[in-house]
Amino acid sequence: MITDVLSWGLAALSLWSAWRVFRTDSMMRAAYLLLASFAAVGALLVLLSAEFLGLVLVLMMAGEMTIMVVFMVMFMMNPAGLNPMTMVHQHRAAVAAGIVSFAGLALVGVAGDFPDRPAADEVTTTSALGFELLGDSMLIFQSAGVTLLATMIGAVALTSRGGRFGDAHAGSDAPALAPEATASPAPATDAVEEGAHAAHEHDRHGAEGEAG
Amino acid sequence: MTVWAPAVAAVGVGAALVTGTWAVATLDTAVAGVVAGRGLHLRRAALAPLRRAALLAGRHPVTTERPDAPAWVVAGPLLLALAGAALSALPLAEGLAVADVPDGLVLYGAAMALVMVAVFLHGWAPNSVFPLIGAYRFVAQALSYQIALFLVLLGAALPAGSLGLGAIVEAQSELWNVIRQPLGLPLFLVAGTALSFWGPLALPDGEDLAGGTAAESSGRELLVWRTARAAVLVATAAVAAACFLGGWLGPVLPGPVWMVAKTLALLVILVVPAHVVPRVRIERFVSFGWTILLPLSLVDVFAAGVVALRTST
Amino acid sequence: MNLEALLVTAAGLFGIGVYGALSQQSFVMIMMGVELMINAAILAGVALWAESAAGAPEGQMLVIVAMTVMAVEMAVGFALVVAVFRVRKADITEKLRRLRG
Amino acid sequence: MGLNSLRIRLAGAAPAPVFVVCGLGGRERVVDLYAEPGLQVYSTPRHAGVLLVVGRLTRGLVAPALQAHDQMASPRLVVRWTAADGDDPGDHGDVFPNAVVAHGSAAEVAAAVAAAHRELLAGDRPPSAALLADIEPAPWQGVGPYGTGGTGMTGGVPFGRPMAARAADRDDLELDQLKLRLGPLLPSLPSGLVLDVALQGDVVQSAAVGDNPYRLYAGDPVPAAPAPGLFERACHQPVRIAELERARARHHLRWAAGLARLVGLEALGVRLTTLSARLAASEESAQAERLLTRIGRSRWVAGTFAGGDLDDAGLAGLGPVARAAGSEEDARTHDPAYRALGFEPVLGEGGDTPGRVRQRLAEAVQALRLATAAGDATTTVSGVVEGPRGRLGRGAPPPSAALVDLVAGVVEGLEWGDAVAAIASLDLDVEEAARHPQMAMP
Repeated sequence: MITDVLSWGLAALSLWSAWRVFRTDSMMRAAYLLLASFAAVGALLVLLSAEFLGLVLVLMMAGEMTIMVVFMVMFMMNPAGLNPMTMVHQHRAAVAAGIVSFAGLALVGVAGDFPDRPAADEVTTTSALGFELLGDSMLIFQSAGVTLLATMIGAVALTSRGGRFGDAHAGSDAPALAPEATASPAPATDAVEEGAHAAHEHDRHGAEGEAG
Repeated sequence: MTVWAPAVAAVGVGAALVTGTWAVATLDTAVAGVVAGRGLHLRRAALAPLRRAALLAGRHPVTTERPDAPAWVVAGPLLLALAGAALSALPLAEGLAVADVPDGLVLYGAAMALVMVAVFLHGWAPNSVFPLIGAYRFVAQALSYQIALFLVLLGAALPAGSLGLGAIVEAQSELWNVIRQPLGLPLFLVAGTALSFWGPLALPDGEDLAGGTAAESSGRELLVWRTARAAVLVATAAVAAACFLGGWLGPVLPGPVWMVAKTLALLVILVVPAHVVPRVRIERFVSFGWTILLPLSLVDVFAAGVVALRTST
Repeated sequence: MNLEALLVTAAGLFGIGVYGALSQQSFVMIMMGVELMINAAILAGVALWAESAAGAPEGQMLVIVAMTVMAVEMAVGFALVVAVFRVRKADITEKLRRLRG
Repeated sequence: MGLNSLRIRLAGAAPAPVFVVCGLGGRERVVDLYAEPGLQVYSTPRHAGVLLVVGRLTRGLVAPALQAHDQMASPRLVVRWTAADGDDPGDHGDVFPNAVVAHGSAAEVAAAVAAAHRELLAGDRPPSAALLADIEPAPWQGVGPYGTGGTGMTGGVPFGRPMAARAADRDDLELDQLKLRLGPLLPSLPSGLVLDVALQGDVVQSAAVGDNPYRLYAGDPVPAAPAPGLFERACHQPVRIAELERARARHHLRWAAGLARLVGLEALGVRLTTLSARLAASEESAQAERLLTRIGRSRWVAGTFAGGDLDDAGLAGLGPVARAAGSEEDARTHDPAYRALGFEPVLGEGGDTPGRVRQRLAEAVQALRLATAAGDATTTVSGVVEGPRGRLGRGAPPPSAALVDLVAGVVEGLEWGDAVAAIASLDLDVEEAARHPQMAMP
């Protein structure tokens, strides 16, 4: 009973916050609303007795969404949304596509004939997953790991300055302040660090700071 | 009983949070007094946190120009709730936990990953420069310690063959993890100090930023934020006590006493550096995190794996 | 909550994700739409696993793969955003008329 | 009611939370405040409940002080620590009409502040009301299709302030630059320093020193010249070397206390300040010597500070700053009395922030040793004296004037924490710079 109410609430929360993601002007709110949507889904997973997956989803998305905020602030001209703005294109087509895909999938969900075989309550899902990961699905697990490694290398190669066999090799000299002042180009920085050291725009400077 | 269980649990966690943060503040004041050359006045130190709290509780918060009000309201309570969630998975004695879930360690991990969100919200919300810089610093800091923190905890879970904190404690009945994995506890304490942004690693709330993410906080809001920071430190110490010092295990005295004593001892270790070790530069910490902390925690987890394999076969 | 309701929720998340990915101009917002779609996939996967596949561990495996996809998408996406920004100073799709570097 | 009165009693026993406004002639007194057990000095007015104005509130400080006042959480209170001998006509302290006026030693003022604060909490004293009008500082001016006031989405000044502009950065990404004015009340900068910085993330891209808030405007009454300090007196009359060197050590100790606070070691700062007051006693002197040696020798200095390089060109007369960078000049080498003591200047700890920190710590230790060794020897008068900040002499510009000019160059390219430490390592006194007739400030 309590579980039911909770699940309906979580489902509603995940949908509502997902919708608000594209309806807010503030980039920070957009990213953290998405995180709220993920957290609600994560809680739903926990209720569906996939505790490990649910918690890992939250664990992953917390970091990911924060990095997303940092990127938003880095690249957007108006990250706090203090200026009203609309940054959409092909709006009607997008709405139509969204509705169509929802309708199609929902139809499958409602009309589809899925066998009714609920998981037994005493199943220890986490250890079962562990044996699966390092047993039958070892190859998939390893491939995922290799894919992630390749992604890391690729991301570093893409984000480092220059590229295509030039520039980015320049070692670990401290980068100069102005790019033209560098005798040797700056070292590679990966996406994560760049996000962390990101310069920010904040279109309304903190006049309220204690700086006086 | 089942109806009342959540209420009892909430009261338990709340009591742990309140006494824990009070203990942290008392220790902090006492150590500060000794370092300042004013001597050790335990009674005064024990009263000081209550006095400061009473002072802050009576102030009406002032706001800034166009803050992100919802974020500001959420940040402090969120951090406190996360510390509470972490504490709820901790067993005080055998079977005596609010929620000794089988994935307790993952629950702790998820809660501690969300700390980054709470701190970022707190720095972003006031629409002011220094808090925002503090928020950015914490993102850089969090990315540097986080992987190491989780790896070290995984190492502690290996001998138990379980992610439940109760099982992890029980697996230490013969040998505490602090001896079995000598790297584990020191690495966890460093990462935990960074996670609680305390003392030398209080970079997001640093003095050079005039208080960092808390620079624009006042009154009750500030009180909640300071309490929440101390609560995270308590959660760190308690998890370290459970994962590395054998939790409730110990001779003669009852289990909960051992758990509390070990947590307090670790709190002393965490609090003293705040008054003896100067602030670390963020750049230095980030490179330390990626080049020393992370490789060492990998070594730790591999060594723990080898030991676990040898003992199980 | 029964299986149908969970699947409809997932469909709703997917629909919103499609809308976001198609309508937004900013690169990062587009990525948010894609993330939402993967979120929907994860929810549907776990729902089917729990209600219809009797908790077979392969179902969880599928979700782990979906999470990997999400991580890869994020990393590559951000790397591309940085690379494009470095060359073109562009942060929205409208500024990229050509795809050639 | 019972609970509330308990809360008030508890709160009244807490140290009074203070934010300090350092006015003209207040610098040394402010340092003492940090060591008062009855006060807790905070680095932001938002944490404080008492605004403590020390010395003369000059015209340039009025606006920032009012702003800081209104940023304090209510109930709040203003205390002015003025000179004992009556009115200073140049003091704009009367902008705070209900201020409590206190004078005397730091301990006396701390007691007055604590008493007034207790009265405030008990409701016996009316809280200070907001002094500035609560209006939108930069009202909305948006027009046009996007409401931004200009063409496109980035143009215009929607809030009366320009949107952040992109500028080249070291990652070659051209992200936005944040231009700010910091100071004069920011406690992590020397009191009174106004810094206009362009920040990218927390890297200082460029900096310029702003208007000196201590400078006098036409018509401002000239403050009574402060009693000449020991170093000024030493320019034209012999003084005891022991006394002079103890004063030097005392100065460096108090500087180190500020630095300790900056790196989060507030308690150590209190210890150093307390020691500085008791250097005449041999026991405390030895204690200070041990403490300073330990700090200087430890790896902390190298780990806590970085950057802030200065080459030794253009540092003439800047004492420790110049000697850290490798210059050998020290007015004491020309004094036969010092030569008789075997004096040799401490040299070349390094021209960057950690080097300057080590240099000052080493010079403080050296000063303490000289003071012990000197006995009754007195200095030889030559018109020039080596002060703690650099060379002092009749008619010569004070070292701080030149030090202020170094600030912009030294912080460029540093991360904010390093920039603050680099400025602190220069040990400049903005007020001293303002006293210089040519006003070396831009």
